[in-house]
Amino acid sequence: MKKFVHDFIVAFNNRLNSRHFILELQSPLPLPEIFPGQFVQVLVHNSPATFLRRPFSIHFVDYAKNTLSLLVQVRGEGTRHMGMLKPGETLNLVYPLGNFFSIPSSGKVLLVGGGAGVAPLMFMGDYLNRKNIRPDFLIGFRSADEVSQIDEYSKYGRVFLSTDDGSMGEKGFLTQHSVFSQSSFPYDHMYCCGPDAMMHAVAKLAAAKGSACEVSLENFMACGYGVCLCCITQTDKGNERVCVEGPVFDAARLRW
Amino acid sequence: MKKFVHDFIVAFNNRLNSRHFILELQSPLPLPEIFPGQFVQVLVHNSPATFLRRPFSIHFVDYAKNTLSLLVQVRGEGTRHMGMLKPGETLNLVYPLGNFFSIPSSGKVLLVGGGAGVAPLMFMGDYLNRKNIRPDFLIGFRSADEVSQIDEYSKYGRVFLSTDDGSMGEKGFLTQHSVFSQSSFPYDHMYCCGPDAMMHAVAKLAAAKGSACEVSLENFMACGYGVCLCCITQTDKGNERVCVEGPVFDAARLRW
Amino acid sequence: MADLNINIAGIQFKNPVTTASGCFGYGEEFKEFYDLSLLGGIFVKAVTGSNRDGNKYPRMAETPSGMLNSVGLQNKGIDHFCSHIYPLIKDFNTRVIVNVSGSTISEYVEVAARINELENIPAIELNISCPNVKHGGMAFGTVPETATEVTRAVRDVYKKVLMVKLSPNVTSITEIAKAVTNGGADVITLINTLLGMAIDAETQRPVIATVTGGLSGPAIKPVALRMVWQVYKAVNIPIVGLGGIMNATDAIEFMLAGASVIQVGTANFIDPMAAPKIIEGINEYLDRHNIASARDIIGALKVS
Amino acid sequence: MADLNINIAGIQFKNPVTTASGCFGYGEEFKEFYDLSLLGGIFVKAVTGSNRDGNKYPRMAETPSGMLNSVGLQNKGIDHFCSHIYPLIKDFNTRVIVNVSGSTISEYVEVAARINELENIPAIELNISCPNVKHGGMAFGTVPETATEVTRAVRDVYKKVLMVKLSPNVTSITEIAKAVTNGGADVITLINTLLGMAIDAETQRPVIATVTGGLSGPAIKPVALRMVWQVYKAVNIPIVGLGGIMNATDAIEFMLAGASVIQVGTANFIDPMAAPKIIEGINEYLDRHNIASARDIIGALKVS
Ligand SMILES: Cc1cc2nc3c(=O)[nH]c(=O)nc-3n(C[C@H](O)[C@H](O)[C@H](O)COP(=O)(O)OP(=O)(O)OC[C@H]3O[C@@H](n4cnc5c(N)ncnc54)[C@H](O)[C@@H]3O)c2cc1C
Ligand SMILES: Cc1cc2nc3c(=O)[nH]c(=O)nc-3n(C[C@H](O)[C@H](O)[C@H](O)COP(=O)(O)OP(=O)(O)OC[C@H]3O[C@@H](n4cnc5c(N)ncnc54)[C@H](O)[C@@H]3O)c2cc1C
Ligand SMILES: Cc1cc2nc3c(=O)[nH]c(=O)nc-3n(C[C@H](O)[C@H](O)[C@H](O)COP(=O)(O)O)c2cc1C
Ligand SMILES: Cc1cc2nc3c(=O)[nH]c(=O)nc-3n(C[C@H](O)[C@H](O)[C@H](O)COP(=O)(O)O)c2cc1C
Ligand code: FES
Ligand code: FES
Repeated sequence: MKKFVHDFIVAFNNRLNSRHFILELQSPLPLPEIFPGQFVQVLVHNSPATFLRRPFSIHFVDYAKNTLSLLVQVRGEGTRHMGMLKPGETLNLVYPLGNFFSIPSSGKVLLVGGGAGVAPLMFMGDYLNRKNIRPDFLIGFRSADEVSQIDEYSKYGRVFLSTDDGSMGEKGFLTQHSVFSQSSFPYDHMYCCGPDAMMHAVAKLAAAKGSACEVSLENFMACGYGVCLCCITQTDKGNERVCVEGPVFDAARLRW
Repeated sequence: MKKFVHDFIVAFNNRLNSRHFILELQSPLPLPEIFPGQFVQVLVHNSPATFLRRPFSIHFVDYAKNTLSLLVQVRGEGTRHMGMLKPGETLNLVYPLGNFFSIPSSGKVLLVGGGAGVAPLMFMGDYLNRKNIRPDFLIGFRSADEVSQIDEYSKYGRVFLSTDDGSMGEKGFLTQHSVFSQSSFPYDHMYCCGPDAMMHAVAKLAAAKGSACEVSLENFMACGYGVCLCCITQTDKGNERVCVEGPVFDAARLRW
Repeated sequence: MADLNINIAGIQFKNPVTTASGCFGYGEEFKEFYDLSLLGGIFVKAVTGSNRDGNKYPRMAETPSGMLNSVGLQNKGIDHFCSHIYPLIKDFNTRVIVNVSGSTISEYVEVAARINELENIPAIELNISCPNVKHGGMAFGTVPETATEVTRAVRDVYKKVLMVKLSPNVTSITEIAKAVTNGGADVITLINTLLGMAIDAETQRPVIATVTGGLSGPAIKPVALRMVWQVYKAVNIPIVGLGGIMNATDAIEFMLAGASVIQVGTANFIDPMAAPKIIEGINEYLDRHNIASARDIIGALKVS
Repeated sequence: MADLNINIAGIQFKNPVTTASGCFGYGEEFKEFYDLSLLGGIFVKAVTGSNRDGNKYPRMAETPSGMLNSVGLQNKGIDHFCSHIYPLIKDFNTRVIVNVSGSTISEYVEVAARINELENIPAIELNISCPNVKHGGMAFGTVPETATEVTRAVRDVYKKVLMVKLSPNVTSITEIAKAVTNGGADVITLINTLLGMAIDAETQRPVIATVTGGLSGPAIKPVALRMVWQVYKAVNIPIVGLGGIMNATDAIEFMLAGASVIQVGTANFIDPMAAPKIIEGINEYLDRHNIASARDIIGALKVS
């Protein structure tokens, strides 16, 4: 798949809450076809402490506006500087990178995301709708003040919500949500993205329920397109590159 | 002399021409007493390629507004980034550094500057006026499109102008200006700042004319306040630090 | 348009810009960014005698103007290389050189002998400088006697151009350079990574699984330049220079210090287009300075 | 508020933060920024037997996340130090330690013997690692035998705490560390600068007059951390760690790797307030992690 490196123009920088923001980035060139689960590598040119690029899932693609969006959680210097970008400034991306979620031909779909892990699910929801599949979402946040974009997700499917402190939706971790305690589990396919511990737990639940489960792994990456061999994860085939053979893996194949 | 390290707020960034700009910087604290010829060390925090601070002469001090100004010529990455600063942004300075021009008790004064070397002369002109001395200025530019602030200098004294290409003022280098060909040279004190070659030539002229001459040296500096010993120049006393024993030296003392 | 051709040890490079081993895979991935035939050459990832899984994850840490890696020579071994990789790369319209590693002298010899038979590989780069393996690797490159020994053993079986890549983790780089020259090296590559370490103060643990790893990127450029210059003055064989080259100016600095050819390593991660941009930049520099050929700047540093 | 006291080789430091030789003058200049008694200690600029003018200008170059210097031990010699500098610094309310350099063993011995008589100097730091002088300096610190020899010679005349500052430009830092330990060192300081070089591509000349110089700053932090950790495991005497420390997090990394005390060098140039900020930051870190004493993090790196 052909890859590109060029500047995008910041169209919007939308603060969701103190820790999260969405960057809508407009391409000066027509966007190539992009699939849900793929990511970009961002050059944070205004942050002296940030030498390597930073990987971010593609949160949404709007071909009409020729934009793609990133949903970013502030963690360190790189994301802090990205959060200060203003409309009109530029951001250099390498994209589109990685494999993508498989698109089921039939069956019921649950998209599961926690924290900034929800990022690729919006795009996946949109994509599935275009393939005439209406997924359900199960989204976990720390608390009500971090809950955002529920109306957006609702466009693409039903939304279940949980917060760690119970301030909105069901109380507790995602994996304690009542969708998992239904007598007959309705989902044939689960797609999950979030912190490692959460993905582990979700994958375990999926296996128990007999549902297929794909997870999108986080990882420390240097290149992001397969040449440095820094980003490996152990699978049934040995060490595989998360940036090329992943970031999306069938959870059953992982030795994590 | 007590020194300070803190953020200033950019009040103005005034482009003079394609290569020069003036930053007016407001201090959140009352400015200490500052003398003409002193400099600041600037932290260019938004330029990944700029590790060390950059030294700049103090172009002007306005105690009423509690601001100091820098006149900056774009040379490399550091100055390029400084040129992009917008009002409201901050700039961290170490100041006030170095020694300063001596203030004569009597006699006629000529302030000579070329290019960005004019920077400290505005402040010196103002200072001398406050001491009831009206200096003359001899200022050299590359060409008319770089000539700027003549009205400002004129507030403090008579202005002689030269441009390399003759597009404004007298044609040729500063040192070829007709002020130096007067039958009886009227100046007792000269203060000079600019490229090394120019200062050499001016110092030579001053010696020939029997005028006292102080020059403000440029130099590669690491610390800017006397501890690294990187910025030395040879004088009649051996290696002296340009950042502490200078930047202003009696030209007669230099072995350059 | 200046003449960018460089000939070292009989190998013609269409320009002095090549890509560093371990930072360019086998070139496949870069086809998605640009035409590989633009490049002077490609140094492919280290090949060892048999399959190696490499080190545990995490394998990298970001550091000021650089990074640490502890990939540890992950590769599928020489058999797989000959049967599966060579067919993919043998017709690249650029020089393809294979980086050869091992834990024992006989492993180096075995791999070199096999590659000697691959028609379209004009040279090997003997990696006696990998800091990320428990046995062999850097150990061969830090003692003059063993450096001579492994070079000579490979020289005996390898009939094409023998390049030896040195470790900067030594007291005297010129001593090692002379040692491999005595062993029969045709070309010296400088430098591999500096041995470094990163710690996560919050977890109080090393950032990478192997604790120490190899430091690369602009942070090491001053050390690399110094070593290229020292070796250029000490030995008479050509030098391939690298270590923190990010742009054409950096590349020119290495050539001035004495490198005939340069490699782009970590810079590929920051900008996949780095190598072609550097080629353009060198050309622009030569034109601007009215220098007819890239050859004219090799070792041209004015020291007075 | 955690306990920041550190005692090494019988010297009590009120906190582990000191300033590096050559990066703090004799402390005078910093009085204009803050109260020196905040500091754990001050390592003053190298003192030699007689007056030295140092190297020619230019003496520095900026490099990615670092700088090169070639100051070359400019100082007015031990007589001047005793008569003019010592009176100024002897009553600083912090530990003042003198960095001692020389071109010959007898010069080191002479200077050390003189400083032995200065009551308020509890220790010297033997600089056998300066890369910026033609004779002596680093040459003493890169060969185990000479490292032992110079250390032992000084040990014979110097009765207080003997620290020896090592050069990172060696194949095996642990070998040198053992050599100076055998020579009678009480404390090891790690690291001095890496030998590097910078070139101005436009003028095709070296940036600094001596061509090569010493690389310092964050660029070298991974190498410094690695050496501190290696030496911590190899010898049983305390370590003073430095190399690219810019903030409290860096300082804590060095302590976790095995340093009892740290030095702030190049960081002083970027932020004259760096050292007091680091003291505050270490305190904040210890409190946040519920660690009672700074001593508890020395060598506490969890490697499993
Ligand atoms: C394929 C992929 C997709 C991603 N998508 C998103 C996304 O859509 N939105 C989002 O907010 N983040 C995403 N991330 C994570 C994001 O890359 C990191 O948060 C970011 O690199 C942190 O940069 P920083 O400079 O702010 O933090 P740093 O200063 O680099 O690190 C701050 C802290 O975060 C941890 N950290 C940094 N990078 C990673 C990483 N890659 N994996 C795990 N922990 C890390 C560090 O250990 C450190 O504790 C993704 C990561 C990968 C690999
Ligand atoms: C005491 C003092 C006062 C100064 N006052 C002013 C001033 O008022 N206005 C102004 O515009 N500039 C002044 N300068 C020069 C200014 O410090 C440099 O132009 C600036 O540091 C360049 O930074 P940069 O990152 O843009 O360029 P870099 O990328 O660092 O360098 C670009 C080019 O400029 C040359 N250069 C950089 N710094 C210096 C230097 N210190 N001396 C000589 N050549 C240098 C380099 O060799 C290089 O060729 C002063 C310098 C000193 C020492
Ligand atoms: C991720 C990574 C993997 C590497 N793998 C190899 C290798 O297999 N063989 C080798 O000789 N050098 C290897 N190197 C070293 C580089 O080829 C190069 O010598 C070093 O990174 C310095 O150059 P740079 O700063 O331009 O990256 C590797 C470097 C990195 C960063
Ligand atoms: C300008 C300068 C001068 C130095 N002078 C000395 C010196 O006289 N004696 C010495 O032992 N080290 C000297 N050093 C080395 C530092 O003390 C320190 O070991 C080195 O810079 C690494 O630490 P840093 O990265 O924190 O600066 C000097 C360093 C610099 C930058
Ligand atoms: S990040 Fe380089 S191979 Fe995946
Ligand atoms: S710049 Fe450090 S002493 Fe002058």
